[in-house]
Amino acid sequence: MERMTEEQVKTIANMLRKRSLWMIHYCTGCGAMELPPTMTSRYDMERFGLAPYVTSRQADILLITGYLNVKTLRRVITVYEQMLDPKYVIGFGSCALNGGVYWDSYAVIKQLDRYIPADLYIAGCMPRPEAIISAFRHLMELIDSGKADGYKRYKRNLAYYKENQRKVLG
Amino acid sequence: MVNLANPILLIAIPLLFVFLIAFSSAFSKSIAKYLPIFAFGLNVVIAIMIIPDVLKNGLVIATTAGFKPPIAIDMVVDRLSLFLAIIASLLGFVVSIYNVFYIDEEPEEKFYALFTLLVAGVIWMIITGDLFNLFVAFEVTSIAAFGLVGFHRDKGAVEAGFKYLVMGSIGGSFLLVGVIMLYAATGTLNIVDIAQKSAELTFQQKFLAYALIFTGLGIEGALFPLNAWLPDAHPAAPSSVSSILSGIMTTAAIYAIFRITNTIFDYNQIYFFLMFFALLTLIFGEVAAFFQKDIKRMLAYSTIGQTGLFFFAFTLHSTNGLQGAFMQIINHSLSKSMLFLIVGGMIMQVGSRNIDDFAGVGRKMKVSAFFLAVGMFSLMGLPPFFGFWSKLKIIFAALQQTNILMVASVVIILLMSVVEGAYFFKLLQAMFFGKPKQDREIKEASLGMLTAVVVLGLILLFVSFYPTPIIDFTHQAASDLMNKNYINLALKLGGL
Amino acid sequence: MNMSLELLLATPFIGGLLTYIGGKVHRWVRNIFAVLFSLLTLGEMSLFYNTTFKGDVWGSLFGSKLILQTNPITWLFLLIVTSISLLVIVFSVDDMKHEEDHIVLDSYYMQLLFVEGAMIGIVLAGDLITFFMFWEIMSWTSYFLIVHGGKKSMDAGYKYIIMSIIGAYAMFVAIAMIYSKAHSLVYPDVALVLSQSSPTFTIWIIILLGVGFFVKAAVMPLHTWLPDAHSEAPSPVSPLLSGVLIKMGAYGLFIIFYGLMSANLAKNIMPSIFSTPVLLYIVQWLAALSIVLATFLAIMQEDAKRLLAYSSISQIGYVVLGLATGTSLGVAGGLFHALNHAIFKSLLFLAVGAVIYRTGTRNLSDLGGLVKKMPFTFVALVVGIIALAGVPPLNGFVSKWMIYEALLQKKEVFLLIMAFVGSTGAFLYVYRLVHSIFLGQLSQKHENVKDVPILMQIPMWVLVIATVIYGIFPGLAMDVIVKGMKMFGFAPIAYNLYGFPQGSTMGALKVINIASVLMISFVVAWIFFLLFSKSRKVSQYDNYAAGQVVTPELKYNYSFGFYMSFGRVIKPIFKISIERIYNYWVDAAKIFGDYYMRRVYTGNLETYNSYIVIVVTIAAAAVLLGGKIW
Amino acid sequence: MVKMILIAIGAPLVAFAIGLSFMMIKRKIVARIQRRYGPTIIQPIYDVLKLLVKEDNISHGVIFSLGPIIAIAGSILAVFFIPMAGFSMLTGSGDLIALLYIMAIGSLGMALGAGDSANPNASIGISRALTLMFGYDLPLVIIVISVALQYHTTNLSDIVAAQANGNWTLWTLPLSAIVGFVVTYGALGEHPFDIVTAPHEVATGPMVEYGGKHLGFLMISHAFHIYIEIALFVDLFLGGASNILIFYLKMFAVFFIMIMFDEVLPRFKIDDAVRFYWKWPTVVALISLIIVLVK
Repeated sequence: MERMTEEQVKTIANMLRKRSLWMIHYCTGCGAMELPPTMTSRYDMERFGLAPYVTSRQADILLITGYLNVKTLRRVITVYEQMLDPKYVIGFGSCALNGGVYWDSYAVIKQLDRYIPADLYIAGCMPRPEAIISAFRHLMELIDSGKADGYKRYKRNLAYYKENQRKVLG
Repeated sequence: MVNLANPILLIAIPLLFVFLIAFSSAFSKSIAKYLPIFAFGLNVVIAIMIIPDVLKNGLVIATTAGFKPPIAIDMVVDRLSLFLAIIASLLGFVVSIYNVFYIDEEPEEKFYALFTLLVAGVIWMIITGDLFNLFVAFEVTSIAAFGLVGFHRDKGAVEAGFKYLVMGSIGGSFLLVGVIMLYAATGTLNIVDIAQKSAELTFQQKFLAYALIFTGLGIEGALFPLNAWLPDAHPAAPSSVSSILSGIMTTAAIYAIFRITNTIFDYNQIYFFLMFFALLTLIFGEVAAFFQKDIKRMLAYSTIGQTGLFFFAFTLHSTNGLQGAFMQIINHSLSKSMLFLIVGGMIMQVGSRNIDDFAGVGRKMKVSAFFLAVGMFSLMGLPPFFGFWSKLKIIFAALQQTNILMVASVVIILLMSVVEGAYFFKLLQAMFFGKPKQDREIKEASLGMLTAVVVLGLILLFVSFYPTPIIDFTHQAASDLMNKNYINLALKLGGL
Repeated sequence: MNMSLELLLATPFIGGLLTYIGGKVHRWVRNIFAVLFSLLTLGEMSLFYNTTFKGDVWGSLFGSKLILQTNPITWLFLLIVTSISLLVIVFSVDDMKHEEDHIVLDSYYMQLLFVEGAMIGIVLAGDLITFFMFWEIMSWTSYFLIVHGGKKSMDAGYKYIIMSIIGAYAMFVAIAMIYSKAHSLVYPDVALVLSQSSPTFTIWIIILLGVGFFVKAAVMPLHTWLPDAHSEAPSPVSPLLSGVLIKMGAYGLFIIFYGLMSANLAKNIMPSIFSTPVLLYIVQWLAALSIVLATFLAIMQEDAKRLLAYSSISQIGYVVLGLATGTSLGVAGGLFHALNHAIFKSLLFLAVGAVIYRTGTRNLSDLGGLVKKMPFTFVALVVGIIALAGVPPLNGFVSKWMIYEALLQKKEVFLLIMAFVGSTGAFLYVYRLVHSIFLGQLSQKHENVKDVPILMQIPMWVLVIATVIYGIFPGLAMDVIVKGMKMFGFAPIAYNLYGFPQGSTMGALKVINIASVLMISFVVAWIFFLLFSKSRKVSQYDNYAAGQVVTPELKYNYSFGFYMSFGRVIKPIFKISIERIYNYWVDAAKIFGDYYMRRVYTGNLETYNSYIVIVVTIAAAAVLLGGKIW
Repeated sequence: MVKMILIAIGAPLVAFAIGLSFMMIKRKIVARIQRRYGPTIIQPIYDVLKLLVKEDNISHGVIFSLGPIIAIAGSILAVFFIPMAGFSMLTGSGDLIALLYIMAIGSLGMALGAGDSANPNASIGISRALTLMFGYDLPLVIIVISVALQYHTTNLSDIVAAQANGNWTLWTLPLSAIVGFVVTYGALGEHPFDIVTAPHEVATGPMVEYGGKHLGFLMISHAFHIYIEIALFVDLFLGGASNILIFYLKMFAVFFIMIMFDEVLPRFKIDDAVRFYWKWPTVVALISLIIVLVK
């Protein structure tokens, strides 16, 4: 068998990755309410190889469904750092996007990608299952084209992220 | 050339020294200290010199005052009495050495005189050939022992001495009455002679006398339930005296029972009856010892138990049983005297007789503790110590007929051995591995005391690892007693 | 080979004394003496490898000859005794260093050698007196070894010695009963007597002897001394106790079942169940109960050595179960398991001892994560537990397999089920052991722990190698066992170096195939594993905790009550505790005894005098009235 | 010789293929039972390969990494000891009893690795796994003994051979077969005995720290595991098979029925699981055993 180039390997790998996306969802907000219908028979996201998994080591996607505050940010970062490359982050709902209805709270993190690199946001309060599935499809495309490189960005700009994290967490 | 190998000297020398001690103390107290050593040293030498004669003839008879038996006071030494006499002399000798370093309380000279008298009386009891002499020796021993038990003159000692005095006197009286009854019936006091004539007596005549003699000797010999004085007297007495009381005095009384029973009242039913005494003594002795907190009291009860054991072996009424009994007597005399001597030294250091205070002593007094362990192991009958051989012999003898009674007795004996192991190991454990309680400086016992202990310990170890001569000897002694060689030989050698 | 058995027997005793004296010179003289003499004993012993029979008369007592003898079975046990003793002594050199009182250490080595000598004496004994004598010596010398272990060990040792004495005296009665019939206690004479006596007598003898061996082998319900004694003893002594000392009980059982009581005899004097004489069948059941109940107890332990101690009860159950089957395969399995258990249990105790040496605790929930700090000890322990759990290809599996097959052949299915259950239960407790000590979170106070010194590692290495070798080449041990069993009248079993060929009712076993296929598939899997991107090592604090940050202060470890939920299942069984029953009766006897002793020895002179009066009165009355005393 | 090598390479591959196919089918069937469309049929292959090609892998230590490897090695070893469609392979080197313990090797390796992850969830998971194993082992050994007694041999090939011509153990010992079926649930950790990996309680238990290629290996070993358990059941009770297709069909039948029950059952608490196994399956297995004994 001829040697495959690195490029080819990457292509195959990305193809595999996009077909098997395991997510760990970080749910504090109400946004997670829309996940169960997405998973169950009505929308059945397993069709796309998407499955909820439990621990940070097993998952590929970190789904942040809801507002983040100072206290929970530390956990999110821990989970994110424990995940294995390649890993993707999806900000889910407007709370993750910009603080949502808690936009003026002193304790809520308004901008997720200052602390961990988000590959994708799903807008809406809260997003419908259709929107969720559409987002996943989009992520798959990004993966396929190699554009979902949040984890690389995190490594590259580690100092930046750490600095921001330190500011908030102290 | 005076024949020194004369049994009479065994008594005469100590008795002489009793007076010498009393006399010498008028000039110098330090002489009195050392005189018993000489007395019993001589005794040991003489006893050893008698050995060839006894081995050759089986029996040595010495008469006094030019009379002929049965009128004369005669000393009869066969193998059994010989080895008891040797042990008694030896213990006397060793303990005398110990005393020199142990006794530091006035009135010393009286102590030495009484002590010498005690051992002399014991030897007298052992080698005497007629019943009245037996009574006299019994009384001599008792009187000396009463005094010695109360030697410390504190409340406990006096109380113990008084108890002993009362019970011992009762015992003496019973013994005397028994002897008189026999004399009245047969007209003679010589054991061999009585044995010859006893066939003519009626049953009642014989056994009433026997019951009384047995009771009298049983009190001294620590048979249950006549032994109640013992647990008080042994702890109260100075340890060296306890050593003699426990090691040989009770044994001497038991010896007298052996001798009289076997020679004069040799009926099977008696042995059956005596077996219950033996087993009861064993049970009560060992079980009571288990509950003691006072180390000497524990040893005293253990003496009762051991007495029960060899008395049981005697009541088996077989050569093997007797051999076991004799071996156990040797074992017990050596071990128990040694234990009392060691414990005496330890009490001097610890300043208490409570077992709990002995924790950790074994690490400080290494030599003492080592021999203590040896002695206890031997008493428990753990191999390779001598007690193992004797216990083996006793059990083998007991189970010669595997009937249910014997099996039951053996089970009792072994159960009591377990109890014995329980309390000895409890003590040993505390002594070697326990944490010392007080800050009191504990040193090894003084060299002199240690010498006494080591001599006994080495003898014990020697016979443990080389038991064959003792086994052969005791076998011979046992078959002598079984076959009534005492009577036969005495008749042949003109003991009558 | 003109090696004398007396010399073999005397070597450890002389060595013990010289070691003690050597200790007065310098501690290294003592250590070297101890090692040298145990090595010498091992060397002398190995000379008898090819001896099929040799007997020496070394004395006589009470008309019975005292005999020392050897045959392949005794050689097997000699191997266990001498090799484990040697390793234990080597291990002790460093492990016991902390003891400052040099006299204690001197006597410790002396007692180790004495115990070894006593056990050699037991094995070599050709008559019951010699046997019993060394049996007792073994009891009390090992008692002193046990109580070296500190305050708690004193109670344990006390319990041990008392139960040992009770067991020994039960034997004593039997020996005396035999002596009364035969006047000789040499094994062939005893066998003759047993075969000629009435069945009742023979059965009593077997029972009484058996009780003594049961106590030492710690078969339920006479096991209560073992968990305390084995766990409280010093670390190097525990392997000697668990690995070797309880095997003496097994050896004794072998001797009475097959040396003193021939197979036909047992069948003739008692009915058979599943073609097993009923007495042996009861023994099998007791052994099987030991297996199961001790396994349950071991699962619930929180103390590493206690766990191993209960496991010893369970494993000795297999040995006894195998020995009592009466078939060649079962007995061979029992004997082989005795050897194997000696090897792997010593290994386990040494490994745990090494952990205790470094960390000072044997409480399982205080330990954890030591695999990174003590990798070698970990390997040793893992090898040990795999062998213990009876997983191929290590040695425990082969012997257990033989026992299973033997039971299956005899259709003793209920026993077989219990044996299986005990083995599966072993998975639970061995995993608990390795997990709580070596896996899981490393506690902060053990950050600086190192692996043990080389002198403590060597014994473990040796045992690891032995475990593997006897596992893959069971034929090595079977050579000796089959040769020895032939002398006891067993039909030979078919075996080869690697295992057993297929028999008519038994399956085949070829451990080397299992081992090699496992090895190959392991290598294949590993190479496959290496093909993919390398792993990055992360610290134990970088761990999934649902986002919580794990810090060293946080004890993020599951160790205490590891099988608590299982405990709820088996709780009803433990409402009955054998030990509590014993304690109840002992206490009752104590109260009873104390009460009555106080009533008898009142200290009151009047009472005492009344005793005298009573005795005289009764005696006199008996004489005067009855005319007969009794 | 060539044949031997072919078998040596082929048998694990076939076993893996069968196991993997069951994993695929299972997800589809489960989806259909739940009235979902379900993933593509080859989804498990995607999953495994994705895990294997993860760029980053973490390890908590050597033992942690060895765990999945030993799990696979042990599984491959066990494959050789189970007659597969007429091939006896290594059944002459170890019989049914040995097989029971060989099957444990992989699990114990896995347990060691999981324990090294220093995560209490893993420890709890293993504690439960071993407890469950203890639970189902009792009925399992009873039925194994029954079968061994029934055919007077412990050699699996012989047992398979004795069931030729449709004389299956299922017909002769139906009670044992039922118990064997129930035991298989526990051995595979299927509902209602999936408390070991219960994701909602102990975060997949032993696998909590495993990700990337480690997890991929564990999934591979699970495929083997499915094959081993079902194949053993087929060999013991359904007469094995002389050809791979029939063998596969028999296994599929067993597996299909298993899934049917599996997906509609809730989960036992671990002590209840043990109690369950020690109650009815044990009693039924004992009855069956006594029937064999009396016969």
